[in-house]
Amino acid sequence: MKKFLVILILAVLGFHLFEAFSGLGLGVTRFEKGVKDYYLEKTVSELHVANTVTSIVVNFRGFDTLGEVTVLFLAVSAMGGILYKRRHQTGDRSVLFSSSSIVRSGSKLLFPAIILLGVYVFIHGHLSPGGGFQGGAIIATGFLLMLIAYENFSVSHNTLSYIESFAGIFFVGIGLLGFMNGGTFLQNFLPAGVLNNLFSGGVIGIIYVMVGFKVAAELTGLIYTILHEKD
Amino acid sequence: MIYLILIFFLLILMLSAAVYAVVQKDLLYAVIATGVISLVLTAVFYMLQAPDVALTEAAIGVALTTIIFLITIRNTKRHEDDYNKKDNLKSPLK
Amino acid sequence: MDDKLFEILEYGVYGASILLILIGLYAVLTKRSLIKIVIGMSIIDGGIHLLLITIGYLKGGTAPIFSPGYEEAAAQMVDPVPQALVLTAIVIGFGVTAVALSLIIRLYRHHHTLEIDEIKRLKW
Amino acid sequence: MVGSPVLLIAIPLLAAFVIPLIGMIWKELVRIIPGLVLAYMLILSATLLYYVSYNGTIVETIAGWQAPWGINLVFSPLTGFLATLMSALGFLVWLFSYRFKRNVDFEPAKKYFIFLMLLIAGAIGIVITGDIFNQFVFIEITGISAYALTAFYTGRNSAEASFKYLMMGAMASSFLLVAIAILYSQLGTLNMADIASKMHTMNPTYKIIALIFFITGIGIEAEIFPLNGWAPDAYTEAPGPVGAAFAGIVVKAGVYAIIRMIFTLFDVPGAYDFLIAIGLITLIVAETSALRQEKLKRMLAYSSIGQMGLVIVAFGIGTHEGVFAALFLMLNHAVIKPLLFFSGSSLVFNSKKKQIAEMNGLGKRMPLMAAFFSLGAFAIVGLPPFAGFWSKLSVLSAAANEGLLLIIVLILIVSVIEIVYYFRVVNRIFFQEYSKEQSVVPHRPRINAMVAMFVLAIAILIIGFYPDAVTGILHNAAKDLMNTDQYINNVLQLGQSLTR
Repeated sequence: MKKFLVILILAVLGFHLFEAFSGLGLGVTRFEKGVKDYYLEKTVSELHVANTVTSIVVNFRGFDTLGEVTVLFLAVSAMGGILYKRRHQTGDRSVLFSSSSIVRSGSKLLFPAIILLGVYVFIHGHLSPGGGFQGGAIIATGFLLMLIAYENFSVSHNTLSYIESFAGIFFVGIGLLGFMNGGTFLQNFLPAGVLNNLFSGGVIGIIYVMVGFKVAAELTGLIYTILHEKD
Repeated sequence: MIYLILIFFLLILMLSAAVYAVVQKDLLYAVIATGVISLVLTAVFYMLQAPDVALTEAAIGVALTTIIFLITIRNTKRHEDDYNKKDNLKSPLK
Repeated sequence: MDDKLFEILEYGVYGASILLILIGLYAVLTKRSLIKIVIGMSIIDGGIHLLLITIGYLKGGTAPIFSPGYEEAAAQMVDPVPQALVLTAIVIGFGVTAVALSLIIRLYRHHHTLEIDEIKRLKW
Repeated sequence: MVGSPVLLIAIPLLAAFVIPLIGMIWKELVRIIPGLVLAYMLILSATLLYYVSYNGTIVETIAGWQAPWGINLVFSPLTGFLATLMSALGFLVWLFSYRFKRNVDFEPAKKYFIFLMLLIAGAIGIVITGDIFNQFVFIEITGISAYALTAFYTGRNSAEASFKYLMMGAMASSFLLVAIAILYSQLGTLNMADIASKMHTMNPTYKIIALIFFITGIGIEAEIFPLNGWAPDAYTEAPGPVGAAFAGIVVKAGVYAIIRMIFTLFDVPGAYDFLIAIGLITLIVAETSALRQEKLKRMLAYSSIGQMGLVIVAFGIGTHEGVFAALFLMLNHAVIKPLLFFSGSSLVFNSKKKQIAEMNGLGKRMPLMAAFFSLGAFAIVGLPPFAGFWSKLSVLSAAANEGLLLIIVLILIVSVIEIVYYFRVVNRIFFQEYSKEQSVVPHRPRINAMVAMFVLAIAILIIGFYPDAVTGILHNAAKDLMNTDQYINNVLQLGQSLTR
């Protein structure tokens, strides 16, 4: 009975949603001079950042990104509090798979490559697809691989929280520097450089690297916290 | 042409994975199906010219989300209800 | 032929993302297992992300990244704004999912069950 | 100028990243720094509010991009008033809970103050931001801090309450994202003022769909009737001061978001009547539920939901008097409900079940706490010399001016219900005999908690005896909310740019 009611409600909801979106058309230009065109123009002419998504994420809507890394920071802290046990047994970690030697040596081989890929992705965030979030997440997958393969592989919790805090402080600090240089929060105060060079985009590249460190530390910490949980 | 048909195929695959994830009683398979949704989404994002989002979805949606679901299942239990206790013993996760 | 297929695709992509949202909502509203509810949540998220990316798509467009020598290509680029929003939304959604799962682990520690009916002590 | 609104967000976030580092050096700093930050936020927002009330709205751009393109923060008389209120309350909550779990080796306690600080920063962000997606991000910050604070105690019920809250919060954010998707696809912009100026070009059907998604999304934070299932549990299971923070800060931010949507963004006909309807339903359902509660905090939670319903009704009247009354109610509720939570949680501090039945005769054992609680109870039901009276009176007169007799009758009936359940508690405290079987041992709050309560009590008395102290600010704020054109002009043309 309840299921029918739910399906009925969902059908009505879906109909209205479909109504709202089906009239849009797919792949058509909807606005003559929309926000999009402004971003595409300014990212080449002022910011000198090749990847428009990066310039939006870090500069035009950089405040969102600051909020977002805070959300991740909060999520890690919240998980630490939620999974806290009074009698703290450390050392034993739940083992996902009892990994074979192939997995072990394979992970050992892949780990540096994955880290390198992650670092490459977030350093080139303003030139090619990718950036801080993607690179950080890739690095976290590398650590995840090691955590799964080796039961006694451990990451120092303090190191993670140092990296996280310093990256966060740098992010807000760069924002405040822009503010103190007579501009606004997160304003670009370094020379913009030449489009498509590694050193272009002023603070955007620096901020995205910081975001990369922060996201990598946070995601690794998140997985580490939940993996350490054992009944 | 082949491109459009590929997108159709992917969308259908995605929807069937979603339905499978919802109806499947074995949470392990349901989680894997959720991972398949993310994997297909990655491909679709790439085809819709959003490589940044595709990269993020690949790293976070496919790898990390699936893994934390798996860890949770490992730490709790595998089945939606207690009917298949026998099956529980055969779990590769245990 | 291509145009006709594209027309169908228009309904297909929007329809698929909305269906994904509805399937997820169905799971959240009717399922009794806590993990199933969280799975439903992440399905909803996927649907919304696909919806946003679809809104920004431009027929025959390219990714919003300027390669050397093509600085004038802005007119054929897809909308980067929804992509930036989805980037943010994916990370936020992951954080919320992780918190939800750790709460589930803690609930399981106390109740040894994942059934919402058996856990539900507090009144709604 | 002493600073800019962006510091209201940037400084708490910076502090949140610094605290884990500094906490390794000296543990006490983990408790002190959030307090200093909250005090700074209070001073900054109060100064800015003073500046704004003479010089007009401040529009702060982020990263140097002007309004429709970049994110901007709007510090107007309305948002400034709410930000000041929230940071003041935040500081008092910090003061009240300063010694909370201080001498226990309790891991989550170290993070309590970070969560509290970010909860308040997020709520202020919801209020002062001028961009809908940015608002979504702040709603998530507030939400995750709130889930963590709800799950603070390691008991089983707190995890359950938190999970329930998280589920509804996650649904809310999904709905918000859908609404943002609809708006972006139709109007191609995310800036609130830009949306408001383009709203007339949007198809009315889509407009209503988007508005419904928005209200469902934010209504969960604002505790509108069918969406407030999480609230009583979260208030009951969270520590006492956190309940005060939810009632005083988070809910206010949610209500603000709804009001901004309806007053500024969407010009949907009938939206005001809709507000009155949901407000009345929320009011009646919550107050009748409060009557049946046996736990003190649960009763306070339902009472808080009811008050929010009343606020929404007052906004729904839609005139200047109505908005003024609603803001007055919000102010009073933000002052009175924390006092009730603080003194109430001190009264039942040592009881296991936290039930009202255990409070017999506590008036003689803890006279000061009992006095604070009764002061709060008298004020919130609207007895004449106290703060709540003036706000209820202004709601009634605003409704009378519009000839809405039904509302007046219903509000009066509900007030009687309120009087019944609050006086039931007061009666137990003062006129019932203390019995040996009761487990409640008197608990003497620390000096910092007493100071926090004293400040709130004095505020109640000041507003009660001299309401003109605040009405000027409230009239300004109400004028600001009613004037949509001015908001759009301020944001889009930067009517008055920031001088530093």
